[in-house]
Amino acid sequence: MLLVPCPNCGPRNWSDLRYGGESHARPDPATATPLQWRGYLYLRDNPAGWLRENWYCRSGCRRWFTVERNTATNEFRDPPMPGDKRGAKA
Amino acid sequence: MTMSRLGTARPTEVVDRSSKVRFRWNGKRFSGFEGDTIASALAAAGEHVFSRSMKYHRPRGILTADYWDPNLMVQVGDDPNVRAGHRLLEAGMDVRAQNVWPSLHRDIKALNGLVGRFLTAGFYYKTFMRPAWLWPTYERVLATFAPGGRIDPDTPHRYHDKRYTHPDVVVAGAGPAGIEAALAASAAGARVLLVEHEHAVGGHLRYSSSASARAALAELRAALDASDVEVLTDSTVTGRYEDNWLAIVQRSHPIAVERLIKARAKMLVVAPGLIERPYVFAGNDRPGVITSGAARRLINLWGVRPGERAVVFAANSAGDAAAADLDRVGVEVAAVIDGRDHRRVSAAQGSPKAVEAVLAGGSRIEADLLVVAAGWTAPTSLLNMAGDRPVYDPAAARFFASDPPGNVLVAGGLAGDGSLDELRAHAAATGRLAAQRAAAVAHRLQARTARARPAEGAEPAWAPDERTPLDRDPHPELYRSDTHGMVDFSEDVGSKDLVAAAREGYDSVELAKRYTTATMGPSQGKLETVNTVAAIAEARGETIAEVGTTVWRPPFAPITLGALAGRVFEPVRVSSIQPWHEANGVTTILAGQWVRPDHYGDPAAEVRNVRTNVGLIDVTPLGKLDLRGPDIPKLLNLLYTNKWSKLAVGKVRYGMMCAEDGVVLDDGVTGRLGPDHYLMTTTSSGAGAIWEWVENWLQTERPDWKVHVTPVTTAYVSINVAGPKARELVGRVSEGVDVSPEAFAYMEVRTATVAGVDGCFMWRIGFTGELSFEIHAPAGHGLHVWEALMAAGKDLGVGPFGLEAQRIMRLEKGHFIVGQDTDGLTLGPSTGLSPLIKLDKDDFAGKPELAWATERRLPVIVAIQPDDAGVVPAEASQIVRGETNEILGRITSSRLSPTLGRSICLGQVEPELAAGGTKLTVLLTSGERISATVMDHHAHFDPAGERLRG
Amino acid sequence: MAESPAFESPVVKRYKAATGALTLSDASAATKWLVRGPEAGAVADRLGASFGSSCAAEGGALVLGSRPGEWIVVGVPGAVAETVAGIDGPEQSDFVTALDWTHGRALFRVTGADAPRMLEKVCSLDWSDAMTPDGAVTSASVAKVTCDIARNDVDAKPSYLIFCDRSFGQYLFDALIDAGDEFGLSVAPADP
Amino acid sequence: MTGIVRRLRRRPPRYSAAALVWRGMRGDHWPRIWRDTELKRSYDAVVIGGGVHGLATAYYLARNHGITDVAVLDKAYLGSGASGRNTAIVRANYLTPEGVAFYDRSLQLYNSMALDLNINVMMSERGHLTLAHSDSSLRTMHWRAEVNKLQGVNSSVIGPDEISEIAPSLDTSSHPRYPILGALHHPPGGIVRHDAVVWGYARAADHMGVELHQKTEVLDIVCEGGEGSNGKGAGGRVVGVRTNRGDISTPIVVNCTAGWAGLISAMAGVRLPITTHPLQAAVTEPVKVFLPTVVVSGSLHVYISQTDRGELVFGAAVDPVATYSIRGSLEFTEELAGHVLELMPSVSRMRLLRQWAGLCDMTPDYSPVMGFTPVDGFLVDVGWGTYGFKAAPVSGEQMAEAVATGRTPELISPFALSRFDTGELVGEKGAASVGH
Repeated sequence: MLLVPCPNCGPRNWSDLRYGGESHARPDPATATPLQWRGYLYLRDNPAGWLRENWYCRSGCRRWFTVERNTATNEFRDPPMPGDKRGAKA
Repeated sequence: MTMSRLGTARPTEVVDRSSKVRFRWNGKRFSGFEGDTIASALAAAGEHVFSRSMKYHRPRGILTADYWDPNLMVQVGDDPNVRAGHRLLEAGMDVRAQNVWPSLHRDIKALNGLVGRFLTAGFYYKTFMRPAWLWPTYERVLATFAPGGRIDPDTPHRYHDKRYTHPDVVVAGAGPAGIEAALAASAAGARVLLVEHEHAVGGHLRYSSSASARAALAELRAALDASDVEVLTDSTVTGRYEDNWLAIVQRSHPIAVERLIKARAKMLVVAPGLIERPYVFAGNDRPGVITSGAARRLINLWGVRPGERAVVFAANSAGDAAAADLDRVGVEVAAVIDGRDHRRVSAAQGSPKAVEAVLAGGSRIEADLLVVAAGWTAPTSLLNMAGDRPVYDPAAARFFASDPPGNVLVAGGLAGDGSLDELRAHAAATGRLAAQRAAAVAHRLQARTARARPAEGAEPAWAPDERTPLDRDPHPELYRSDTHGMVDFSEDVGSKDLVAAAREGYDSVELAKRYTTATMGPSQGKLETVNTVAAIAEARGETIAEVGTTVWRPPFAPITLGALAGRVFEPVRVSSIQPWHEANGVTTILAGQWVRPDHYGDPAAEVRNVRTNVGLIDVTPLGKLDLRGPDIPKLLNLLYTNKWSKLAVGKVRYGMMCAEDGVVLDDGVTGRLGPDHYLMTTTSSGAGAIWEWVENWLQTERPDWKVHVTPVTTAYVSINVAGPKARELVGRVSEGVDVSPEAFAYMEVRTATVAGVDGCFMWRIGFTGELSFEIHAPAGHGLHVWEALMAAGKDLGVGPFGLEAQRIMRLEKGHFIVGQDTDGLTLGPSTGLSPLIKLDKDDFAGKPELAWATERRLPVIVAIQPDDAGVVPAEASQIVRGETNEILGRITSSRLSPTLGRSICLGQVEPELAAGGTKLTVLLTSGERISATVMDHHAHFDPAGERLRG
Repeated sequence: MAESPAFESPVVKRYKAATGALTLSDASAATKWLVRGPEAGAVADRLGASFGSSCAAEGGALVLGSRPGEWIVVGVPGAVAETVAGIDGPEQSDFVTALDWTHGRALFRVTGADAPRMLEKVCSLDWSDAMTPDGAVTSASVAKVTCDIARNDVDAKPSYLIFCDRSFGQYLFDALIDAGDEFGLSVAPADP
Repeated sequence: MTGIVRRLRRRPPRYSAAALVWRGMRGDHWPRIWRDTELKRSYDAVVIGGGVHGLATAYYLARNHGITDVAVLDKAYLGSGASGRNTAIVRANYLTPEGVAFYDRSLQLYNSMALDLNINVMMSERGHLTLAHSDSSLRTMHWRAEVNKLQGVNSSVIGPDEISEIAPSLDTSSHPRYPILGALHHPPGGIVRHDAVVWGYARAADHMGVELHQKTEVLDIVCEGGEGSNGKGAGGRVVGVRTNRGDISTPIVVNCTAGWAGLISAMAGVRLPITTHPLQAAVTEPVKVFLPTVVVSGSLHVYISQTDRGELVFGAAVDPVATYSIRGSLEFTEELAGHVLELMPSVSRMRLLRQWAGLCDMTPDYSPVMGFTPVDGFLVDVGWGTYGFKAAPVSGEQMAEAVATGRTPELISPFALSRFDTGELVGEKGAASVGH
């Protein structure tokens, strides 16, 4: 069970939070072209590496926050808990 | 071989010879002693065949005499695949052999062995293709070969509660190293959980004949008893997941059948010892060929003489110890073949109860027991799960950890070799290191967690690993002799199969595993994984290190589904009025987590009563958000498609929410209770999601806005009073509000005292299309308010109505339901509410898509009436083009209207069919096609809304 | 105006009286207010409990720092009223709101030496003294229901106040009884 | 047209019972199932990803279009990704007409596969039950049944009594938290031996001259003329592929890499509407066969089948957190077990033997992304989410046609990447939250 570093509650089991996905800016709806808007809706970088992403501490403080996580290893740049180097595969 | 109970007890024995335990084996009466495993009791009683192999139905006897013994899977009552080498005997047990037909000793499928050379690995991929129509028959025959026990359809899901724990250090394995590590960590101040797979701590010391080993064990046990270490026996650390999240299966618990313990360990010490590996040679799976560990366990733990005359193949000191034990209890040791001198066993053969050992070179030795000590498998499973890739050391002939994460440490035989003292010293250092590191983790956790006791001082440094590494004893690399034999005993896969698979091109470990199914069976590689790799390496002409290993996947030890499931927590919500519903003949329906009244016997009568008198419905699950603050209009303008800036105090407005892709998300009414105080309602099913949606906008996009949102869904009971006599009824029970149409108009909200309960508010809206007052009363008085309304309206004909009646009435009125009449692609304009989509607002959720949607050809929600008033097309009936199969839409809601006496529907249709009067063809589920007409209005009943506004 | 009727608890089933050392009681009738405002400022100073901790207010109400910038005030009506009186008044320069949440939340108390072990069966948090000392406040999933939890020891025995949505009250009460069964849990009379 | 010459030259050793007996008696070994060849410097087409999709694409390029100068590259071994990790369920009972037509074609190809490829893929047409636990899911089942019937696909909604007859181990009483109110019954659905499909396509493609290169990792895709950096991106064209075994020139690259699809597409400068999520599965120890059909519950996020070896195979919905890490989780098995016991309480004493995970390339509308991209010569067959295995044959067939003709075949036109520019998404999401 992955521990997600909530800035308020401390590390929490990921199942206590809602995953909000890749953090990306909302284009200005007044000026956005269809391609820009649909890029915001649908296209994702989906990197195998560091990703800025949003989480909602659903069972705890009920705050949205943004963290960086390495999607290849699930390590948080928070800094990580001591000693928790991870392998990507099992 | 003939096994029997020794005449005199061994000093290490765990059986209580004074306590007899009776049980049944294949229907016959047997007995053993308290402390016996099923297998030891049967062995002591002279049984030598315990199961039949999967494919060839070869007879199988004891191999390792422990949990991992693949030949000792039995059925105990309704419990299939019980490990007879581990499960303790209990009085009255009904034990049966599995995978035998018709019986253990006369198994007809053993004939498969005769055609074995045609049944090479993967043979089924190459045949049974023609004729194609016969394949289902072949398949049924193949399925009869499925091994394993039987499921009893009446087995209930018994008590299996789980628990969490947060120890500083978990030590997996309570052999001497594990105990020593646990003691050292505990002495250093850590909270330690020591988990032992066997029924008692001590590891190999338990079945060692040496006096010094017994003394060491006594000393360790005494120290453990005196310590604060929590010890779990008959339990296995079976999984290591992210952040040292450990799955521990506790097989013997005073109450639970089997308990899953989920431990968040700050440090994990892996000390499972080593698993003895079988040696591959012809006949290595015959009854009477056993590992040295099995021989020593049988003799020293259960006082069982494993045979009369033994040949011992010893490549290490465990083999020597087995030879000495055999000799000690009077088994004639005919020969010790020393594997360290390049001598090899080549085959085992002979009559069923004899084992004739054939040595490389051809000499033969008559015996009834062949004890094999050919080497070890390092159970690196937990290390694999921690992301480590163990590496093979050819000099020691086993795998070792390469670079596990810092919160996982290794001790005992998995870490290296040495004298007992050396191993204990290394383990103690490991325990101290674990405690030091756990303290650093604990400090960090306390510092980061608001509720925790403040961490004292600076965070301790991450202790470096300064342990002196253990030596590695040289060991001959013994995998296969000069003959072919069994590799995977569970799956009946031999070395020949693996070599053939590699030659055929399945030459990576993973491909060969998949093709032959080696390591895929119940033993999951415990005994066979290294021999599998070795066979492939040999076929490829490479070393084991070059071929690499296979990945051990969780769980390490199998765990029952019952334990994994535990008690299934499925929260349900009920309104305060539920006791009344239950006392009044309700039929409930589960809607999401809510238990709701569906009807009270006759929904059509409930509809008629609402249309003629007055009815009450409990709509408590309606989502309710209390909004406070000066910026609420801005928030509402952002969330809803329509405008909110000018909503006056005391007014209520309907709104629709769309997601950023323009898809309809939710709808409901919001009322203004005070200058900076609003109540928003959402659909019942959307309540939780919309709250998160609102918080997301406020926290991430508009953090500067002053709005506080509080979910108050269950703070109020919500009662809709609907019907022509609703005003009369509400007027009778309320104080502080003028309910006359002049003073309290449609789409207005008032606060009131209802039935003596202060702090209620009510608004005039309704889903049913009737004159309605929706009363929201503090939940702690909800039942009282409901009962007061019921009592006060007796003469008015008041009655309850449920969801079904409401669904009928809303359909009569043509109100769509988000998620039923809309779907995951329904954009705002499809609902027919385009006038409520105000594209001249600056910004709102989904605005760009809704603007562009005006250019798109979208399906439209319309009211539909079948031309035959008596036919109600099932919901999801398709609307098609004439007699073709072209789909033009579908019926999304349908009911027989008690009010109109005819069938009524809502549906989604292509835009060219949306005009009133358009004729449609509806395909009924029966296959019949009927005609239907699109209506001018969504409302089938009272389209002008006169009743509602009355 | 008529006399307000009695408070109806979400726990409607009846249970045998308490006998053991581990007890569960229903305190849903307690008055509960929710106060929100800046995490630091006049309101925070007045209420005195920072996020994650609790304190007793002068009038006897208990103040829980339930979330950053969010407090639950719980107790008998008069005490709570004293604590929250005027707290969101117009004289406040900060944006502060307060609402009566009495009817929205069920409230239970679990007390006894085995209470942490019982909670270990239904909640994944660490209930050790270091991580959840007396006075600690947190929110977490209990038997799959999101709850606010405050440790509030009684007579030096671990004791926990557990708040949940009122509609989950009966479900959670029963789930706690099940979890406590192996420790001999019994149901004590409703908490005043 | 060297491919055709090669096809005539190589004759596959037939698989049959007679051949088994013959070789068994003579003690002959079977020849290698596919060749081990050197990587050439140039190919007419390169397929990235040696799973069922990539191999099927290569096979149909050779078989249907005579294009045999094709290399299939895989960074590990063939079938090492989702192809060997899925739960091998096949069915055609989708929700949208375009989905139904597409998967129905796939099912047809599965049914004839054993004879087409001369390998027994053990297609087990055992029927498929999708359980409904609520009125709304029952409504969706009716919807799917109606659309299926209009497309000529055998599906119908059945009640608890019929469900009990088909699968007596299911608890159809009214007391579970999630009572079984009905089910969508789809008799043509079933399970297939997934590895055999991989090996069958690989063997047949190899026999026609296609080269299969394992342990060959693509490091970059070389483009020119595009608007992005290094000539990548819209308006450009593919000229080659860099691998850990050297560079290859090729005008055609087909991306069949499932969970890694976004990374490979990024090498050509193409951004996709895809996030990568693990999908977990697990298997129990074997017991005697008792479950004759595939059972799925969308509300409980679980699907169950029993193999001919007696193991129960379980799958679930994808993990909600995007990641490329495929370490299984404990919470998956806990939830799974809870849901399985809700449906079949009697299996509580069965033991979980092994769990694993694969990577899924999830799209916003639970439908694939197939065909051409803004980069000329770079085609995608991605976004398969949790249902790639059941679509493999038809995807290979259609992608091969797209490569060979340069046009998008009608069957896959609803799945074009361009739909995310116009917002015309496919409506499969409603039915596919658990797409098995």
